[in-house]
Amino acid sequence: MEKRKLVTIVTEENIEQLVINDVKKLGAHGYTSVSASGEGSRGTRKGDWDLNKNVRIEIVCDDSTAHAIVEHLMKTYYQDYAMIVYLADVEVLRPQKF
Amino acid sequence: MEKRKLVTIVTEENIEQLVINDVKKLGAHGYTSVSASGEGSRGTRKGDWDLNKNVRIEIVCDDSTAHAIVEHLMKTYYQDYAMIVYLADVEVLRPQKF
Amino acid sequence: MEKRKLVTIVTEENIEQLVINDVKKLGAHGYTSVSASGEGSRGTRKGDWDLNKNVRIEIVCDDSTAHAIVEHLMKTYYQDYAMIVYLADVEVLRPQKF
Amino acid sequence: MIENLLDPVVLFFLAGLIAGVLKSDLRLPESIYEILSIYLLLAIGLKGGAELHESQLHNVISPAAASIVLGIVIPVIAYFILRRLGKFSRPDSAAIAAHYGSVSAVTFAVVLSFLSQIREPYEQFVTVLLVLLEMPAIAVGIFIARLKTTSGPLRVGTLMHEVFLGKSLYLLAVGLVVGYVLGPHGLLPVKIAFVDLFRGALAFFLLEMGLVASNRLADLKRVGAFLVLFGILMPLISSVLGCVLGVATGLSVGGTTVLATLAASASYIAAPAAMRIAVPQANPTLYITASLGITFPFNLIVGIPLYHQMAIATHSLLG
Amino acid sequence: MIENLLDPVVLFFLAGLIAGVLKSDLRLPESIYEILSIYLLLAIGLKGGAELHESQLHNVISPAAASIVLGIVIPVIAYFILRRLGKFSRPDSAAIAAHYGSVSAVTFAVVLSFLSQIREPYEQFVTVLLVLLEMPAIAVGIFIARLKTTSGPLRVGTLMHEVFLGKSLYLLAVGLVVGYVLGPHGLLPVKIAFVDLFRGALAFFLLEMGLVASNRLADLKRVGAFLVLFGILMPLISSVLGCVLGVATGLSVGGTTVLATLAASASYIAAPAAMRIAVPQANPTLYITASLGITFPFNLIVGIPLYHQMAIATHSLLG
Amino acid sequence: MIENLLDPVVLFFLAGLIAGVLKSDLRLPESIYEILSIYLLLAIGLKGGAELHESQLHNVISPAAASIVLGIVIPVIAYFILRRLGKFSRPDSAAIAAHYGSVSAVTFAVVLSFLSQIREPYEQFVTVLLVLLEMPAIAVGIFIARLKTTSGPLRVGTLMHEVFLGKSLYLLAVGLVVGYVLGPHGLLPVKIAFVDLFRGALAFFLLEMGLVASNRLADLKRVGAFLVLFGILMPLISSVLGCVLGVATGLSVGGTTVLATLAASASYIAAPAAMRIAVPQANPTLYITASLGITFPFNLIVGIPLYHQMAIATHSLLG
Ligand SMILES: Nc1ncnc2c1ncn2[C@@H]1O[C@H](COP(=O)(O)O)[C@@H](O)[C@H]1O
Ligand SMILES: Nc1ncnc2c1ncn2[C@@H]1O[C@H](COP(=O)(O)O)[C@@H](O)[C@H]1O
Ligand SMILES: Nc1ncnc2c1ncn2[C@@H]1O[C@H](COP(=O)(O)O)[C@@H](O)[C@H]1O
Ligand code: NA
Ligand code: NA
Ligand code: NA
Repeated sequence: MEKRKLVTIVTEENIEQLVINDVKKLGAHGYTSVSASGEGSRGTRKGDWDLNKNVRIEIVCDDSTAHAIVEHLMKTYYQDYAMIVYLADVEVLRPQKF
Repeated sequence: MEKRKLVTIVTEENIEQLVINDVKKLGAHGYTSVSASGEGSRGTRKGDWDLNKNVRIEIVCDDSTAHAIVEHLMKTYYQDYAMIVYLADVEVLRPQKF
Repeated sequence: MEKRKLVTIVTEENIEQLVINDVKKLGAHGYTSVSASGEGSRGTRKGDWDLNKNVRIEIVCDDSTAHAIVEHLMKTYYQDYAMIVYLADVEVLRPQKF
Repeated sequence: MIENLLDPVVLFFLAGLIAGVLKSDLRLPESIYEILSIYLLLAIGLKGGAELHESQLHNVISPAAASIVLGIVIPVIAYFILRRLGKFSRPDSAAIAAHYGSVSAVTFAVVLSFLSQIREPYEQFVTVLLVLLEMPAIAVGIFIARLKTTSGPLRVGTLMHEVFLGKSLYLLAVGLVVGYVLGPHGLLPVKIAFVDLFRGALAFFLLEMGLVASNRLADLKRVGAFLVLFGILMPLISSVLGCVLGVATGLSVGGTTVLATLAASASYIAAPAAMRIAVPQANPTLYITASLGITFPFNLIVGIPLYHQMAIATHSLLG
Repeated sequence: MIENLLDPVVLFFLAGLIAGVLKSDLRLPESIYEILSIYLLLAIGLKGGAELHESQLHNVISPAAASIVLGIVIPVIAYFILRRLGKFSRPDSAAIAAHYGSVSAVTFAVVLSFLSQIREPYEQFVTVLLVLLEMPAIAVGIFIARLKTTSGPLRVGTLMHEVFLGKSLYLLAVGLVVGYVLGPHGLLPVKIAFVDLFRGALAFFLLEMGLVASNRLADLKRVGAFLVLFGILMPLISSVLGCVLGVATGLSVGGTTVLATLAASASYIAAPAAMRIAVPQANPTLYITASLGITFPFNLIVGIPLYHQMAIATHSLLG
Repeated sequence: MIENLLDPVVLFFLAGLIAGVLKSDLRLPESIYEILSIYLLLAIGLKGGAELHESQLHNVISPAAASIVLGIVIPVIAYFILRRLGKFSRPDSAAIAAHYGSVSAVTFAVVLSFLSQIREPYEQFVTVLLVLLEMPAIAVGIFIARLKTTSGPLRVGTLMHEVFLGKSLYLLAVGLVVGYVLGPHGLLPVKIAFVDLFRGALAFFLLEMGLVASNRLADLKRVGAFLVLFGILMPLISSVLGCVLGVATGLSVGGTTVLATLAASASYIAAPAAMRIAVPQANPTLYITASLGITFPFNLIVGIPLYHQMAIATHSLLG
């Protein structure tokens, strides 16, 4: 099995589409997204109304794409939006997919 | 803490039960599943109608079970169904559980 | 990028608030939670009624906090509640956040 | 019993039960279960409050007292049966007992639907009895469970919330107050939504409950024959007490049927939520299977018409 | 066609379709889609069952037979068109064919709404035809698909569940039985919820269906011109068969319109679920885009009033 | 104000607010919030459209013009108060201002419910004013915010979607058009679902809104005393303008009350969604707490009856 990076993004659901478009532009071949709630430096986001929802987006990609995504998100969204991003190592079969 | 493998499967919700049955047969002691949406080689799956939903299934198990699961899923479902599988290393307490 | 620990907890939704309070007391700066279903030693939890729901809670934190959380949860909830906990290594930017 | 089975509400429950047993892929989204149970609790409260608005409250006092007695006596009886005969652990016995002392609002709604179906009148304040019966048994159960066991500090705060501010009691109370304040006239603007629509929503909810109950059946073996038997006999015992106290406190045949049904019904919202927090050592599979898998279907299908007959009999005996 | 477009139900569908095309951020939560489709299937069944309660069943026999014939003939015709002219693979052809032989309950609901709108009476047993038409085509499709291909053991168990216990057939059947057992009078308690509210809920659901259908349009290029054409011509062919058999089996103009619409409609619940399991090699994008993206809107907007005209014509010719 | 508090709709809001403050475990699933808000917007539009169908449109012109003026003037006033007196940053001031210039459809629904409760007639075209008021303030807010700041390219596309195709405006428009095209008669088939059921659904929604609002209260300290004060005084200022322009443009007491309430209400669907995208530097906690946590409850409980009194007074002065 080959090594890839797993990029996990937790952010505001209202910018989900913007983030996904950016991620695809940066070379990701896919993503998986799940609706979430949570708490962080920007307070509690319990999803009880429209702007208060989180989404958890996961991207399996190669190392360089992963770092490109992290850097882009940092400079584009971190300052103004609730967001965290972290990376992990994963193994995949069919590496060409990612 | 002891090392285990985390198998993550993202696939079509309509085959969730089939996949789970197979996974249990292969020796997993449990699983956690979350409904998801996403995009990949088989197009966008936004969950806006029955066959268009994804599910994200997570299994903590030992190394051999993990590889058995990956191989089985590859040959049984990859060709016909929207599916990705990836492995990661995790640490657990109470290893006997997994 | 700096290394952090990712603590993943899957447990009964009815104790979500208790667990989150404990986790925050132990020094976590945030969490992300997603509703889930699953199966384990305490049977199938399909979320078809109030007490039968699972929640998947994720915490990015430093090593010591991570282990403090795991130990605390083990001794406080493992015996009486459906729960699993596992750790993984992740990389983050803005480490001060976590 | 035939009248009962010809209530759409009961037929929908059977349809759900069968779908579950036949493993149909029929699933109702979680949220519908929550929404409908919230709606039903509110609607039950509103209807009750509006009726209360028009009834002489002094008549409610002795039946109310009787309800509280039931709420304390039933769990005690249940506890000793489970502990002595059933050989269940103290926490398990106490937790299960709490469920049988408390009540099921949906069973309450079905008995009212049954009575209106067969045109049997009942006192307008019965919803007050429902509210009064929910609480005490839960307190009793927790008390017994914690008598000797020491399972860390009781999270009293959390617990009080679970009980008093638990959604079931809170919504019933809100409905009751709003209904009482506004009265039937003031409620007109929301009548269609909360009154006329009620039985349809109840039927839909029971389709879901049938599915849920059927999933519990899988655990029947796990919980053992004794508990299965208990799930059928305990309601019968409770309903006898309910009948006697109902007649003794001057309730009509209809009102007595309601009190007997309340006594016989087992909680599946408030009690489980409270027990899981207050008596964590108790195995939830036991109380849920008994309450939701056995007693709930039994009351809906067999119990309610039976309790009605019992109420008639008790009246001709003692009345 | 104007009467049709003046049906709120159709206008809501257009509103959803436009919202999707204009990429409005309008989204309905998944659960509402599931809840409404469950509600609609139940309500359709209940209404049909209650009407059945009052109709002479011997009249249903020949139209019923005709329906089953349609359910077998249509998928066979569709298969050969797709395989021979469309050059689609065997599994793809068979899977798509199954969808066009089966039916769409919502399209059925819209044609009834249309007929009542224009005060055209129809036989009270039409819902039976809906139920009879759902199944056979799916079996035919699977049979054809598996004739030569060998895609591992057919999970017959799973499959039978998908079909017979699939939610759409199960809910229609439950409604039909409950409605038949209780009759119009017995259903009174749930009439507001399941009858009076029906068209509003249908309108709301069609808003959502408009959104769903619009999302399918994105795949039109992918599926190719032939399939787009097929999605419009196949319903016309089927509706002709429906009209002829309707008149031949003594259905009124209204009843004939219903049978023609059923024949023309393509399944988007039962068939996809069954095909995905039974014919995994078939590309779901093809059958979903055709059924949901092309045929469904076509029938709602253009088809139904057209089939009504055809029914009138056929009657004056053969009737 | 008592009549107002005796509206079930308002009582349900209080019940939700209290549940939240007491930290009851009452939660409504997300989806119900979305479904109900979609339903309410559609229903408001439909009702308005059907009424429009029957009203002389020339009367609407001057009140319509007045609404647009309000939609531009109010945010400008609000902006200067926040920026000069409140010392808020330009983006924060502009974003908050946009919310107060725009409107809350639910507050609009409650004022109509209040007026019908007290039998105060109002012009049939008021829903047009609601639609006209939603937009302009949002444009003004964005314009001000971006005057000097340079926060990267304004995603105009995204933004225009957010605003014009944002669900609130889109659904109101759809309802309005469908209602206008079909008229009261054409809407009969969906009347029960969208008209008769409306106030019940509104009550249920306000239970949820009470919970949501109560969660915002936690942030009151964070936003500071000035904003809290602003959340109460700004609606009063706006309502005065609304009253004056209402009377000046020949609206009845009822119509004037509606315009005043619209002016006083703050958006919590369209504006937040648009601001979050167009003015990301603005802190959402500020505008949400003000709009949802302060102004919304204030208008529901105190504002509406007050604005009615003001409308009467203004009429006797200027009328
Ligand atoms: N330490 C953490 N662990 C897990 N999730 C977090 C953590 N911090 C923040 N989050 C998630 O990221 C979202 C945005 O974070 P923030 O920008 O810090 O408010 C929060 O609402 C949480 O869902
Ligand atoms: N690179 C990726 N990263 C994360 N999730 C993915 C990725 N590719 C595919 N997926 C998920 O797996 C599902 C099936 O993938 P596919 O079979 O490629 O269509 C998609 O709908 C996504 O939810
Ligand atoms: N081996 C496993 N892999 C993934 N999730 C698990 C596993 N075992 C248990 N779980 C999850 O943890 C919950 C509680 O586990 P348990 O206490 O073993 O019943 C289950 O309902 C599952 O959601
Ligand atoms: Na009881
Ligand atoms: Na067909
Ligand atoms: Na305003």
